[in-house]
Amino acid sequence: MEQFFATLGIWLGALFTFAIFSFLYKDNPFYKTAEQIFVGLSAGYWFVYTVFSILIPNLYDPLTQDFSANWIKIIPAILGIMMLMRLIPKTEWVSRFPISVVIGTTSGVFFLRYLKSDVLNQLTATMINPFIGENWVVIVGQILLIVGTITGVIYFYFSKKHTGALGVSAKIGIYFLMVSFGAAFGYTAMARISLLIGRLQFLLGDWLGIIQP
Amino acid sequence: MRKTKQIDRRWLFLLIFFGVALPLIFTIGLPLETTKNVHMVYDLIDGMPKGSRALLSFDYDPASMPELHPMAKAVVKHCFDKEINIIFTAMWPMGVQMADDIIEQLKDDYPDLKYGEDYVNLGFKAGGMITIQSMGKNFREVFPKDMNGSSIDELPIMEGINNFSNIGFVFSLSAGAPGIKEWVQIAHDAYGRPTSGGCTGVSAPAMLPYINEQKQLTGLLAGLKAAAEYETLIKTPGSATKGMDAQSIAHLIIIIFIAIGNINYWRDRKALKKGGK
Amino acid sequence: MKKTLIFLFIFISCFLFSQEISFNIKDKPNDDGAALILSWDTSQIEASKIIIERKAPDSDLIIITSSQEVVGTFEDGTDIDPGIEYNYRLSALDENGKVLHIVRTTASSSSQWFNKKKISLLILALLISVSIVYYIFSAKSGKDLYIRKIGGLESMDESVGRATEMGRPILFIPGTLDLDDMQTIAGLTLLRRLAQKAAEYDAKLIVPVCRSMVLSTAKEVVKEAYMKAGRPDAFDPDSVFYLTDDQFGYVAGVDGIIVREKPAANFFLGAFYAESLILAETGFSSGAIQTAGTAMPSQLPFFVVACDYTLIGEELFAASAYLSKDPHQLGSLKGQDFGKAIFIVVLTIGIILEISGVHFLKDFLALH
Amino acid sequence: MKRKIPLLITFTVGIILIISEFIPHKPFGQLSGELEIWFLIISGFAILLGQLSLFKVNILKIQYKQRDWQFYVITLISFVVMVTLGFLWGTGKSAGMLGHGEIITSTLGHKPFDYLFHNVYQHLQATMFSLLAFFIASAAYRAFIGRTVESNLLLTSAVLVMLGNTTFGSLLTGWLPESLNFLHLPKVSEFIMTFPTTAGQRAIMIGAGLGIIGSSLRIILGIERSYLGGE
Repeated sequence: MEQFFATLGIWLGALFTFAIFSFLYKDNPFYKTAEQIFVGLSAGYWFVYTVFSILIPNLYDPLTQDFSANWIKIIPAILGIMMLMRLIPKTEWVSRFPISVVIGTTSGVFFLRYLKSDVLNQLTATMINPFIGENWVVIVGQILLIVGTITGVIYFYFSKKHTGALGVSAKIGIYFLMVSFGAAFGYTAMARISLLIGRLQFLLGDWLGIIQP
Repeated sequence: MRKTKQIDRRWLFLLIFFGVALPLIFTIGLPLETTKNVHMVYDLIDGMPKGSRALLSFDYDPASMPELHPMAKAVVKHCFDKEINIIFTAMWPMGVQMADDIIEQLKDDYPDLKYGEDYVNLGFKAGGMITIQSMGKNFREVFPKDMNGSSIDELPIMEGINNFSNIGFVFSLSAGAPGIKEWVQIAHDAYGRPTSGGCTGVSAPAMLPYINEQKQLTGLLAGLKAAAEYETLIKTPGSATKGMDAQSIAHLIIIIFIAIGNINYWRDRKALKKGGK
Repeated sequence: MKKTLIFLFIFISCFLFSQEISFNIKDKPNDDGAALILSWDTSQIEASKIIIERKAPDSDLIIITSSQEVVGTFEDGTDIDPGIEYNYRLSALDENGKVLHIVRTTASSSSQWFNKKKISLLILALLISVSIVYYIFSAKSGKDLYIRKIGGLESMDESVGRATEMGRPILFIPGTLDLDDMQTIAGLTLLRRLAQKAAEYDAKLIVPVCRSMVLSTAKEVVKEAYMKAGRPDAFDPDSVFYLTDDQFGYVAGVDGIIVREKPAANFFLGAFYAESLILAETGFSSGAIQTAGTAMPSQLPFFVVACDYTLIGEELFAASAYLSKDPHQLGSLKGQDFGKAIFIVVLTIGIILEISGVHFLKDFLALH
Repeated sequence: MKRKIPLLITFTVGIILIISEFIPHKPFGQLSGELEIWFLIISGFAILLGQLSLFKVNILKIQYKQRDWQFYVITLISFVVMVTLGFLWGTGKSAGMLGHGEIITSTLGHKPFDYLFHNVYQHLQATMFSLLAFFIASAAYRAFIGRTVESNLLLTSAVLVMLGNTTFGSLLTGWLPESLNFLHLPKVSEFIMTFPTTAGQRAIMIGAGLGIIGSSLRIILGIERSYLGGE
């Protein structure tokens, strides 16, 4: 019996794979069905996941197992319930309290996290002696790195008109951005094709058995 | 913007489909050369003394399996070959199964390896960055038990691991956040452990700035190509090597189409200049 | 009697050999007092393994760690409370597991009120905050502030106009992350502007979201915009709806909406992952004008390639200032620009110092 | 009251979190971690709002017999099936209301919830993701046309990196002598990725970082308050 369901599983997988692929040709009932199953199934999945993997271990377990050490968790529970008061139009405004806690946390955490990782760390990472390198290619590269970073930052300068020296720098900056976009795009092509390879390995291997999985 | 007449993109879709499928069935075996970032990872693991402990975090789910699974397999295999003990963790819920799957695949090649001594799977912990931070302060509090529910005090591999200090290196296989970035920020930046990782091709450009003088990241395996290179380095060609043939063909198709697009554009422009007057 | 003798033996041997083994314990600096740093040096004797044990008042001796390193350090961060005196015992063993020497020492940890390592971070945080606040206030007091053109935003009027003309809806996606990401909030700020325009022109707006909290907030935002435009009756609460939390499930749903509703304009403003290109390509094939904006460096290339207009990185955050010309927001933007100026100046000084072999600035900034 | 107090909360929470970064002393050091768990819990409750919205929107579509209304019945059924199976027998190691359902698990090979997850959901997810392989090709074909300096740069770096990433790249320039090794395509691709690309990414990161810092500060100070909605 288990074998039957395992085979059925593979056939289901193949069926839905083709249903999604059919969208590439045009919108059709197969895709529509797969799409709606996907939306419904995944919404259900995340609902169950949230209960089992977030609410139970982070709220229910700590509160029931050791209340005195975890009583503070009652606060987010109350905030969560306040969030649900949106459902009644009269008490809708109550949900602003939990939202303001969330947004306050986000702002506080993001303020420092980005100051550290995106500003300070990138600052020190660019602070190099460009003339030290194993060969001239690296030295040229390091000079490009510094020039590109500085001009790129200048491109994001908003409060001055981009004319004169600033305009030229900003223009060079946008060139660097374009090179980086192109490269990232080209680089990613590989990653995306890998995904298709993964799918075809499933179809050709697990389903049809033409290739070794 | 004047639009040049283009070929219906569905022809391109069809070509890509067969361009990938056929090389998977009929292997070509195009040659491959290794790059610096992959070598750095290889050297890191290769230079680890026998018996040292590595923390491998599986921070991806089945969606990124095609890219990350082959490199995970290659790296784990390399560690086992070098007799490095592995502590498997996961910052993504599905990562646990991913790690399990790799262990399952390699089990037969290494019959002598013992669970709890040579490797252990500690399972998933939610919380990302915060969890990693707590691991640095008190590892045992974050992971009091392994995946099967046995206390880590009973596992010889976990002896003396109270934070990151007895861990040789950290390696994150990451498909997004939490992933390499978080590990770098905590395990390397805060606790100074060598940190390396493998990521999907798309997140690679954002990770590259971390490979710098401070060695925030020690090398990086990016995408299937890196996995294929790693397979070459450890001399065990696997599914990544095969996939690279398909990659090369598909890339070629894209490049040819870019060329066609440009030729069409220039021809149209010329015609326009001539006829427009 | 026997016990006393053994104790005496250990005591004497400790006394005799304690000079040969060094075992020091320090409080870990800049923390909350939850860790001690242990260091040992047993290079004088031929120990093959050391074991360190700890005893807290009113509890038993427990093994903290063991090591084969001759000289080593260990951070003890398990169940340490500040202000309590702990007794530590280091035993050096030979290869047969016989105890060679034992050293004892006591230590207590303390917690600090300021993390000195983070001083460079603090300085930078203060500098940027003060400049932003300063410019906000100077803008408020009537100082005229300039803002350069942001290309992607010209499309907003054009899109709404087109949608009205064609009688097709406008699609807005506030990214696929939750409210705990700033990009989502920036996207919602722009949604307010767009909704107001849509209300004025009587264009239909569709906002599918993939997070419940974003759903609540987006609904509020759209509702308020319709009220502000003087058309509260035109607000359809079901135009903002939830699909699923799943990244690709959401994309499948949105793709369906794009091919069936054929929106005249698509806006993708917020945090995106791999779904960016699926959305943008499907949107292109349905013939919509597309405007995207994100600060995700990995997804920008796809939006730049596949969309008509793209807000790159910071432009997403600057967009609401540009559209509203609100002095507060313009002031804040000016403050951020000041941050960039500081960045370039410090970077230049740092590079010059590095070239001349002085590393102090880099070391200072890297410490945090 | 309905607006002032939330603004005050945002301000207090934000400021305390920023200050706590610099104070290792208890309880400040642990605050951000605790608050992030709070976020998870609050969003855990909030997910119910989403589910109800999904239900409502779909039921309305079915009720008014909108075009393709039959498909929305499928949405609701798959949602209900998934949730019911999840709560009845649980998932993975967590038990549901009826325990682990050993009999049904041994028949299917998985718990019913996990069976659907592995055999339907995961395949849908992976296939949707793999559509990118096609779209990246079509986007490249359509957009990589050298109209301006910018688009030429975009196009050139993309093509060079793509070539360098494949075996053809190494075959194409493999014959170059040692002295011209830097023109070898994989090397060129690596060079572009390591230097100009890093520079571009860094500039974006710094700009976006400052943008986020500015927005955070505006929110904490109560200047940016659109997230609160109605006046």
